[in-house]
Amino acid sequence: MRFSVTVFPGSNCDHDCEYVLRDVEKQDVQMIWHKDTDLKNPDCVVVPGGFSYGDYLRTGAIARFSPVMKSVADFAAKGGLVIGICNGFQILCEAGLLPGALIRNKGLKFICQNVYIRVENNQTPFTNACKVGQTLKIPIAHGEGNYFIDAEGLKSLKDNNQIIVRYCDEKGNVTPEANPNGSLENIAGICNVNRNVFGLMPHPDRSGEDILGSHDGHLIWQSILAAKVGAKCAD
Amino acid sequence: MSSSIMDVEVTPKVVKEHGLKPEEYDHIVKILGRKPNITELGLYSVMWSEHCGYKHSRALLKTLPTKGDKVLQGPGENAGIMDIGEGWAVAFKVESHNHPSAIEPYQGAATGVGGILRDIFTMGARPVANLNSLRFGPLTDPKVKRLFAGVVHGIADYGNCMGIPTVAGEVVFDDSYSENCLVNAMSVGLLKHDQIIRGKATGVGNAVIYIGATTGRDGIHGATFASTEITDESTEKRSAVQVADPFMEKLLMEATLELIHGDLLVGIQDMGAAGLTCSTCEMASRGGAGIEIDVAKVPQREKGMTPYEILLSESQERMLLVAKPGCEQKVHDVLAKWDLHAATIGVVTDTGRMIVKENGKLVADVPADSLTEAPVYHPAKSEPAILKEYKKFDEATVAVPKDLNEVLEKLMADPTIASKRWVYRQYDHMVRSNTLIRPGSDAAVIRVKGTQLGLAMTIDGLGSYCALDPYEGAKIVVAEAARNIACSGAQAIGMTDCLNFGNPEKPEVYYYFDRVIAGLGDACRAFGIPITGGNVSLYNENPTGAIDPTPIVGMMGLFQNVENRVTQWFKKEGDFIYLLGEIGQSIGGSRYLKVTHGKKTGLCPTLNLETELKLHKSLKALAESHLIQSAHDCSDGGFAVALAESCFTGVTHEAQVLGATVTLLGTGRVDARLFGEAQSRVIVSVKPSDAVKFEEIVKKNGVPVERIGVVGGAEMVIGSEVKLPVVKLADLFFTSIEKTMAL
Amino acid sequence: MAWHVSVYVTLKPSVMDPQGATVQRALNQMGYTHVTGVRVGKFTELEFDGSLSEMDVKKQADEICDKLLANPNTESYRFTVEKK
Amino acid sequence: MAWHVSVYVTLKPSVMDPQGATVQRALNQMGYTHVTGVRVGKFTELEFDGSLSEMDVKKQADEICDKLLANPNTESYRFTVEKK
Ligand SMILES: Nc1ncnc2c1ncn2[C@@H]1O[C@H](COP(=O)(O)OP(=O)(O)O)[C@@H](O)[C@H]1O
Ligand SMILES: [Mg+2]
Repeated sequence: MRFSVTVFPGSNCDHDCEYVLRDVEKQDVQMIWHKDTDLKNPDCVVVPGGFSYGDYLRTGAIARFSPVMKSVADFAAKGGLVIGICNGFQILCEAGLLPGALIRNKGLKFICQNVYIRVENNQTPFTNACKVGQTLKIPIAHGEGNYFIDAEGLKSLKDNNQIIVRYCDEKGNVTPEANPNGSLENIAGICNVNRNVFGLMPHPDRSGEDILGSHDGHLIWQSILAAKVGAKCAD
Repeated sequence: MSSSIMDVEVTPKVVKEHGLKPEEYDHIVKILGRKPNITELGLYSVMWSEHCGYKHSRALLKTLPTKGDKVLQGPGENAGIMDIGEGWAVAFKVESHNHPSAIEPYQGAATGVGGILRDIFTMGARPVANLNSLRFGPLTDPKVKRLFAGVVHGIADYGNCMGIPTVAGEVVFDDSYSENCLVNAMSVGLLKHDQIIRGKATGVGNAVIYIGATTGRDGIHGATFASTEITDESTEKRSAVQVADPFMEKLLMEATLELIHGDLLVGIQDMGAAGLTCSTCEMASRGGAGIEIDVAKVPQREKGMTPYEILLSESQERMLLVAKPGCEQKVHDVLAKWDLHAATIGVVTDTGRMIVKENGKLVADVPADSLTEAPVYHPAKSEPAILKEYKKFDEATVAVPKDLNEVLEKLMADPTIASKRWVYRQYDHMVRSNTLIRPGSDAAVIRVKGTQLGLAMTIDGLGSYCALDPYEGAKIVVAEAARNIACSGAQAIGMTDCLNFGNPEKPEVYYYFDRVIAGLGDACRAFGIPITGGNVSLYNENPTGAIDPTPIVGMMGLFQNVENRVTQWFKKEGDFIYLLGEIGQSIGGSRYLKVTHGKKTGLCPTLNLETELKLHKSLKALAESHLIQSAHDCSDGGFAVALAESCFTGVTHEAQVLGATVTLLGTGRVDARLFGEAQSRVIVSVKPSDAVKFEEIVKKNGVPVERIGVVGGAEMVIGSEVKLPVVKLADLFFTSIEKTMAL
Repeated sequence: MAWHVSVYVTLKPSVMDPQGATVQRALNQMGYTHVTGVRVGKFTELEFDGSLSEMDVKKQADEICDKLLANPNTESYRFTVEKK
Repeated sequence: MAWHVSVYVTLKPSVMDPQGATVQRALNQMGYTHVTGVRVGKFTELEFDGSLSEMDVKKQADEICDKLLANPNTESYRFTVEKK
């Protein structure tokens, strides 16, 4: 499969995404500079984590105006698969490709640690290799991962089954203690109505190999590889 | 406008304000064959400050061992570089940012990280890991809490934003640092041998190019400031605070690496202390050339800046580079790609002089070498009387506490001993997906992608030992760092150090300095570890006294095969527990003596270098033959604390807790055996099926070894002295700092 | 002549403000017990050159706030324009 | 009755503002070429209960700004008090 990873000034998990896709998952990967508009015909676009534009002003706020994001939006509108990880999730929300916003962590501090997330919906191109209720151990590393959406938005997320992963404990219980950042209803990742755009705060790019302490992120990549492009979009 | 400062007359008072001694001024007059103007005086003042010129330390630093087969670049450059095989090399260095952090903790610490990162990537290396060593007063003081929080936040924000994992560090809280906190930052970078570049200017006519942030009035006199004691006046003298801009630095890093790896440069140097002045004269001097620049061409942030201010500004995130002939345009293209400012501000000459003009008008003309060769002093030294007092301390006057469980609980929660999870959870320690051993174990380990190689790293300091016995203390610092590397299974290959002391012009301080350097040197020679670079921070003093002499040691270890790495945590119920080394007999200088009895005195532990080296060798052999499940050295808090720390993993949300039951070896004071800090001791766990082979290897290496117990259960039991639920110990250990900081 | 625009961005009342809550707790602990609420927002100053009309400045400032300075999901904004 | 205090914290002019500079660059690139300067500061709203006099509110607000909301090394502040 062919992946395009966007690179903004200040992206820093672009390298991790490139590595896990090329060297671990053995896929075709190209890096797309933010000033370019040609996505080079990918099957899936990855908007990686990091600190685009230093996260100055507000995470993801400036990056969404990069020329490349217009192309990403067009690609998504046509049903192309887009995954945003951490800062990538924030950018997708800012760009309006996903609903809601990510605000400052409840504890105000940056948090880097492993967390568990529970798969709430596996009928997506990003989670089809998982079972509903399955827990994944994946690291987080963010200061602004506190998912917020207004009541109406939340209802529509639920009505459309767009909540894909939630923070949980090791056994899969979604509890307040297992919520690292204050996210509404422990939301860790959501997709759009069409199921082809996915954003999550945890890092599957840092958990694709045993040597790193967890390979659960591999299930996300495997799902994407298994999804026949566009096929699952009609679910 | 700018003529006003240019006209300032150089009087003895002005000379003094610039921190220069009358004889130094006379020397300058001799060098120039005339009186310097105010701008030239400014140049000498910053370059001959302790911070840049190492006036009071250079003579002793020369005695340190710096050579070795693997050393590709020793001291004298922005960072040391060592060969790690397969065409790869590692660049590393530690540096202090103590004074700026004391005044503005967030920005001071952040710019400290920025500075050390620039040192690494200017060598052509991509930074892959950061470490830090911190010292504060007691954490009960609200002022200290703010300082600690600000410093950690600054380090976190900078490294996180740059995308460089902060993988290890250490934090000590002690009265001696109440008025002078220490913030030492270390960075580690990877590069290929053929990517090494140095900070030199060569090739007459080559363009000298300025890149990065614009120049403002921030930090003017920072270097001189870092070389004097903190007084109320110095708070006045400070100009605008340096503000960290990690985003700019990230761009600068990517652009710089692209320039270097594209082979477009002759040399490059970052602008750190003493800014443009330092980078210009050092590059010229290293290249045996001259440089001529025009300050009017320097991108400026503020209006009406004088040449003096432009030359001395310490605005952050700037670099100076010399392009290869014909590459100037390509350099500008790369910089434009990264949206960075760039300006050609001068040329390389063959005059050996640093010539500064402003719009073509000469403002300074001095021999470049004379700036980089500050006078060398050999200050007087005298042994502090207090050292003899310490030695007279009689341990018998300290009663052995009845409840040793209670003592252990108190030690586990002591902020110096307790887990620093509150700190490292704020650091992205996983970015770049190389971190195989995260913070919390004796040494952090990262892999080198595409190879079997791995790097172990640690940073350590023991000011309280050095205060009691500077020579022995310094040896122990090196030994402890090397031991942490050995526990991880790696081979220590090189070291960097930051020497934090008081005012060296005071004979007692200089005595400590002298003895510490002797100790560091002897230990490194015994272990065959070269020192490839470092930093000196003197004048860490305030009206109530100097800090404990605090050498901080950053140690690099190498794995030929990173699969051999070992962590400090017990792995499996039923594994045997062994103690390598001998149980202690003394409580002198221990954290226990301080925490439980309020005393900082006694004989500091002693260290036998040969014994220590044998220990390291056997640990490496054991790791390579996969015969140990875990290894953890006994340091702060002694045997009991080390055993407890082996019972729980440091990783949040997967806290694996495994109890242990062991016998307490030895005879004599039970508190000394539990909490004393005798050296060269490591607790390991071993699969029962490996026990025979394990014992063989250890004995062959001549290391004392004793099987003391077994892993398992919910409690930690030491003889009849200690018996506590492991979850209770873990809770005290992990939440102590969190709870204090939440108040 | 130039235009000075002061932009005030505040969190919508329905959005939790952890920073404000922390500041309030700190203040109460420091003895400022009469402080009953704290909200932290942003204050941004924009300079426009004098070649634009006041109306254009207002129009552009509004766009800038809407697109960049505030996130409509969580924040509201207002601004004032002055001649300098 | 209650008091509403609006606090404006800005960076001192001599202090570099990387955030502002980055926002300005972004705005210029987005086509807002008349924007010649951006400074990002903080806007904090404090509520005081009505039991204090206006003078006391002013006194406390001033202390709070000085001690907590602004960093005297790098920032200046001003505030306004309103009855609500
Ligand atoms: N400031 C810090 N930053 C990152 N990691 C830290 C920091 N302080 C302590 N740690 C980590 O906590 C663990 C324990 O530190 P320390 O007690 O100093 O270990 P040791 O005694 O083995 O040197 C180590 O893994 C260390 O890297
Ligand atoms: Mg250790």
